[in-house]
Amino acid sequence: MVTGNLISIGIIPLLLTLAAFVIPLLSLIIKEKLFYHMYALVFGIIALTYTILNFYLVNIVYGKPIAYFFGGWIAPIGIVYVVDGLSSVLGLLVGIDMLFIIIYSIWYMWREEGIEWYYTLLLLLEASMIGIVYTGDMFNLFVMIELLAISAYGLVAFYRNKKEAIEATIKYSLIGATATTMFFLSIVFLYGTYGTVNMADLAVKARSPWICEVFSEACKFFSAISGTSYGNPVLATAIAIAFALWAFTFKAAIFPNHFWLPDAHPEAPTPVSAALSGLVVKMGAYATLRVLYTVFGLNTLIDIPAGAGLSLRDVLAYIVLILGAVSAIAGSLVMIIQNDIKRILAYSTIAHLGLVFMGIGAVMHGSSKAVVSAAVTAVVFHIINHSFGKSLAFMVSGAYIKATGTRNILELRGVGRLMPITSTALVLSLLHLLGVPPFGGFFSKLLLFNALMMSGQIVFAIILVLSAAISMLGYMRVIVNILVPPRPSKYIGIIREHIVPSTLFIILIAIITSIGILSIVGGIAYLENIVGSTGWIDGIRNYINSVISFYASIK
Amino acid sequence: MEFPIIVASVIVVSLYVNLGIALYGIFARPSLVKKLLAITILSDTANAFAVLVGYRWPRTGTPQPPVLMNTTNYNESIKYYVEHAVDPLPQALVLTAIVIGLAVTLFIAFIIIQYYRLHGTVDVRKTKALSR
Amino acid sequence: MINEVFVYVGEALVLIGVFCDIAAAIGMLRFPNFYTRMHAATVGTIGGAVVPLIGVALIALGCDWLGSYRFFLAGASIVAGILIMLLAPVGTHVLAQATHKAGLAPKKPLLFDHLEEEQRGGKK
Amino acid sequence: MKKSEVCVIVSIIIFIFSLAYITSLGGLGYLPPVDVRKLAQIYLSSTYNPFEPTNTSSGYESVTAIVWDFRGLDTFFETAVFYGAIIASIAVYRGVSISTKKKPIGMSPIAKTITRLSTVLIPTVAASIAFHGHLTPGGGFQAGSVATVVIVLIVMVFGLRKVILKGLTKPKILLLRSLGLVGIGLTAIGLVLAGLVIGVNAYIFQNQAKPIAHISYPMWIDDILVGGSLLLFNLFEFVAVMAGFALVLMLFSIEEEEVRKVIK
Amino acid sequence: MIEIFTLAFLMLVSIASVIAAFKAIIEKDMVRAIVYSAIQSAMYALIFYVLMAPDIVLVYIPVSVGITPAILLFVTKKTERYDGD
Amino acid sequence: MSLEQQVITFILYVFPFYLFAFTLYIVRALKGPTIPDTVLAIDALSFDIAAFLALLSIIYRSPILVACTIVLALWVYALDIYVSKYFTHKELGE
Repeated sequence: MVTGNLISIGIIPLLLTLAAFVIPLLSLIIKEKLFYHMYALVFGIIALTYTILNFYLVNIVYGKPIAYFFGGWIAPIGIVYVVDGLSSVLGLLVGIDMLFIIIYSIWYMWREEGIEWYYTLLLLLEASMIGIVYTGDMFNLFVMIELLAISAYGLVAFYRNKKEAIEATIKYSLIGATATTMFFLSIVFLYGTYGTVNMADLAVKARSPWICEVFSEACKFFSAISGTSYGNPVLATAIAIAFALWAFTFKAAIFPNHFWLPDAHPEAPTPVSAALSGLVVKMGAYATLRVLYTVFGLNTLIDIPAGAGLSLRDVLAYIVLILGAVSAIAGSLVMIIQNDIKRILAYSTIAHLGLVFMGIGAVMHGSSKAVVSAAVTAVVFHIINHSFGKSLAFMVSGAYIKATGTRNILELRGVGRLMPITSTALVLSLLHLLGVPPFGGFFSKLLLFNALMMSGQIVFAIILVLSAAISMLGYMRVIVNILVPPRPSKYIGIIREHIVPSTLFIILIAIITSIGILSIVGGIAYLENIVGSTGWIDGIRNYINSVISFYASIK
Repeated sequence: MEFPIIVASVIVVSLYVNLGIALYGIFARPSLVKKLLAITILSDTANAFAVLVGYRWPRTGTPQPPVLMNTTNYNESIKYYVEHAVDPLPQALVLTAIVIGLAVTLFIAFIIIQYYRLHGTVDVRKTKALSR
Repeated sequence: MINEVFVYVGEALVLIGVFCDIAAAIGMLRFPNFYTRMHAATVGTIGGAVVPLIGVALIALGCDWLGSYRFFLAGASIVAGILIMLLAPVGTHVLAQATHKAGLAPKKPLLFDHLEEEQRGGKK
Repeated sequence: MKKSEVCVIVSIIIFIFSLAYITSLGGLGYLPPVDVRKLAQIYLSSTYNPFEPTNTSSGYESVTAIVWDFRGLDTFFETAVFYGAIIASIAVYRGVSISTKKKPIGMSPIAKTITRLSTVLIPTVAASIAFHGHLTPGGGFQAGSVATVVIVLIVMVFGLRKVILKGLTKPKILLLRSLGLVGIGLTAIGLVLAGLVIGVNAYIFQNQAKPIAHISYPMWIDDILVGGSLLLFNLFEFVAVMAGFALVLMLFSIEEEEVRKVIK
Repeated sequence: MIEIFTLAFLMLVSIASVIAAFKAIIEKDMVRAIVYSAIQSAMYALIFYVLMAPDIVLVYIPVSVGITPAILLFVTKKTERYDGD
Repeated sequence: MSLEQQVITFILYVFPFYLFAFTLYIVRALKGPTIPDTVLAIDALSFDIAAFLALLSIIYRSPILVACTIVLALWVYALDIYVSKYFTHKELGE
């Protein structure tokens, strides 16, 4: 295979989008609903296959980041997809989780009207998420975020006759459009000063005086193509990061921009809630990680001390930490007083994303490789754990809702006793989210705690524990209400468990348990081996190398 | 000829003021339709800003749109072209951004109509009062 | 030689256009109500846009320094002129009709409304 | 004026001032510069270069070249965003159909006559914009949105039902749109498929041959510059955008009574 | 000489766009606001034209002068004409 | 004086008159007591701008800029149609 032409990277989002493009044509010929379910399933499996293949290629065959150059153009001229350890892990996560969600949709949306449009949007959602994770270009990131946004809006508004759903969509889409416009402005500022929108190029330009000693080849290569920076890059970088963080914290539902999430996530169809909470909000965290580490990470312009001994980087780190801490505390506090089961899970998402952002803040403070790699690993591991746990929790709540028709936990009293597999899944997933030892959630929280302690943020480490403690009350309330009371007489004999969701629940329980077991026997070390260096010098060097190696192979 | 700094600053400041006006419309006006209008103004302003960043003022002659017009003597004409044409990349980005903005506007418009069907009003304050 | 003729005729047309334009603009600003401003708008569109566009087409035909693209310019100007000549009166008509029908603009200095009279009479 | 409004206004004013201050300190360099950025110079000089066939994009127009060749992926997904918005709107309106029992009303006869005339003129203009997309300003999206004026005018002047009675129904437009989109997708991966058949290395969104991918769309046909995939992309995009707008405007112009039969 | 007039034109247009945008946001009558936003869009189109972006003008005029007001008018017709108090 | 210089000088002298007219139109469009007034002013303004843009494209020596005039003329007509349909009919799509 020629370098830079690993088609398995470039084809996935394109293939899924094409699959979505074909559906209206098919809808004119085929009216059978079963066909569309199977169609989505087939493409979910194809996407999973490709993401597994990419994971295998990056981490086992090559052992370094790999890239795909669209149109055969070298990097800052054309668009490039770069898959490093972090991208491959998150891509795999998207592939696996979306396959589960499609299978769950087949059961949950079986009789729904307009199923072909539902699957069109779901395929676009998957395509956009894989695109976000794999892309190596800022403007392409913007386009993919918009694609993610528009398909998410469409899916949230799917129950068009529900007042709350439409109101949630309005909130979500109006502020979302504003946030993404701000991200566009941030790209304009970046292009205005650096003269490029490629991430690897930006990473080199932002480190210009430093990297030219360490890594002169990349410096020479990029300055030959896109020149040097113009004007005052420090100020432009500051404003660009501010705008970009606005958009990313909106996507990730971090504190000042969190208010759409508790409305939007519960009102969507349950499989979509699982996708939104499990994956879509993670994309904001991923983008933040990518921009704040790979592009503007260590030894960049933002490290220059601005005044009072603080550099811009410290300020950003504290902002991210404080926003994360406020979300973590507020999410878990509000969770306690809710009665709607899906709303409880939505607030729990806010709390967990707050923890993830605290981890991101910890990496920004990291000054040695051990700290940075531990923190990145903790963040990624927590993202993985929360993704599976929250998907499972939402799917379980969907099973209850489908059986009883209500979302209020006070009306669901005792229903859990009628559905043993579902209830087991509920308890285990909530314990996993809470962070109880045998499951993965415990280890990721432990890692986050360690990372915060290592980077010297003891206050925030305490906040992490506090948030977990508060959220325990909320989770316990769900379990106590659904499981402890006697069986409700009106549901006896009516409710039964279906084969598809039960199988799915068992698989997911196996996954969350095995994550926990694997992390004891060395899984964390393996994950750290893959993603740990993302924020450190050698990871960034590998990333840049993969982009410029294509040029060498042409010569 | 130098590009007068006063003109550049007037344009930049007017674009920033428009940005502020649009943000005010989004956050402070009660009507959803007005918010949608403000969003279109906001994205238009961002686009205008991008095009301004791509503008240039060549040393001799006037700037030229990024379209190659004369290819009779290739080497000379491409030299003239590179020396006079404005930056095409922001224009391409803006083209993409305009379409995306339009798509989002279309969708939000549909949702606002649906909102009116369900709630009977597009005023955010009134629906808040209703839900309490 | 032919170039000069084209350019001079074109410039004359553009001058007519400029005069119409200024007159129409002053009229738009000074006339008292919507219906009278419509007169000014007519001058502004036909005299101020169609005529100069034809003038521009002629000038462009005379400008041989523009290369072969000048025919494109002339053609596009002529097409634009024809389009404006077709569309502008219809636009004004439609607007006037709507204004009259919905009573959007006050008819203050107006003494006698023939159209309304006719429509009322026609209905009865 | 309420307290919250004052807060909003004050924060916005601070926002504007900080932005303007940063720009004045050179946050964007000198505006506007004398020379374009170096990347832009590369784009400009390699847009059309017959002497270096592996480093060119085969069109006179740099913006179209960037949009469909250098950064084709962006535009593909931008089309996908537009498609997603339309699909989401159709999903909101699922099950709504238009009865053709009532007669269309329309506007005055003068407007009808002129609109009938312009329905011939405008598509011609639009088609020329689309076909010359790689030579002069314009391209698929521009042409599509110019052609939309015809649809808007017809819907407004003659009424929606007239359009449907003429035979332009929703499934047909959906078909047209999907064909355009699939055409874009197939053009994007066309050379990859061709490369698989004849065993040559090729890239997605490749237009002209590259140093390690010796396969390309035709640049010239009979001394006419066709610009390889640019022309194909422009044509398909034209069809897709026009059909998409037609669909959206049709959905918008369905009357409330008809919609309320199905939706709440 | 010609540059001076072009720049004066640019300044006039940008100031007019600010006034139009302001009136569009402040106005209580939605139809009026839409018309003002159409003025603002036309002014932006002129800015794009003077900044040598014919591609953008070709796409921006249909979208912002043509389609967006149409959509907003559809929305206004189907909902409420006056916003606020 | 060559023909080229002569044309450019002529356009230069025409320029301020156009700017003056535009200013008056814009004042009317922003002031316009009723909606039809505003729309009418936009109409006249845009058609005149179309002619003006054609003149400008001669000065800039880039004839391709002229395609914009057609588009501007078309869409302003559409704006008239929208507004009048809005005021005369119950539904815009009737």
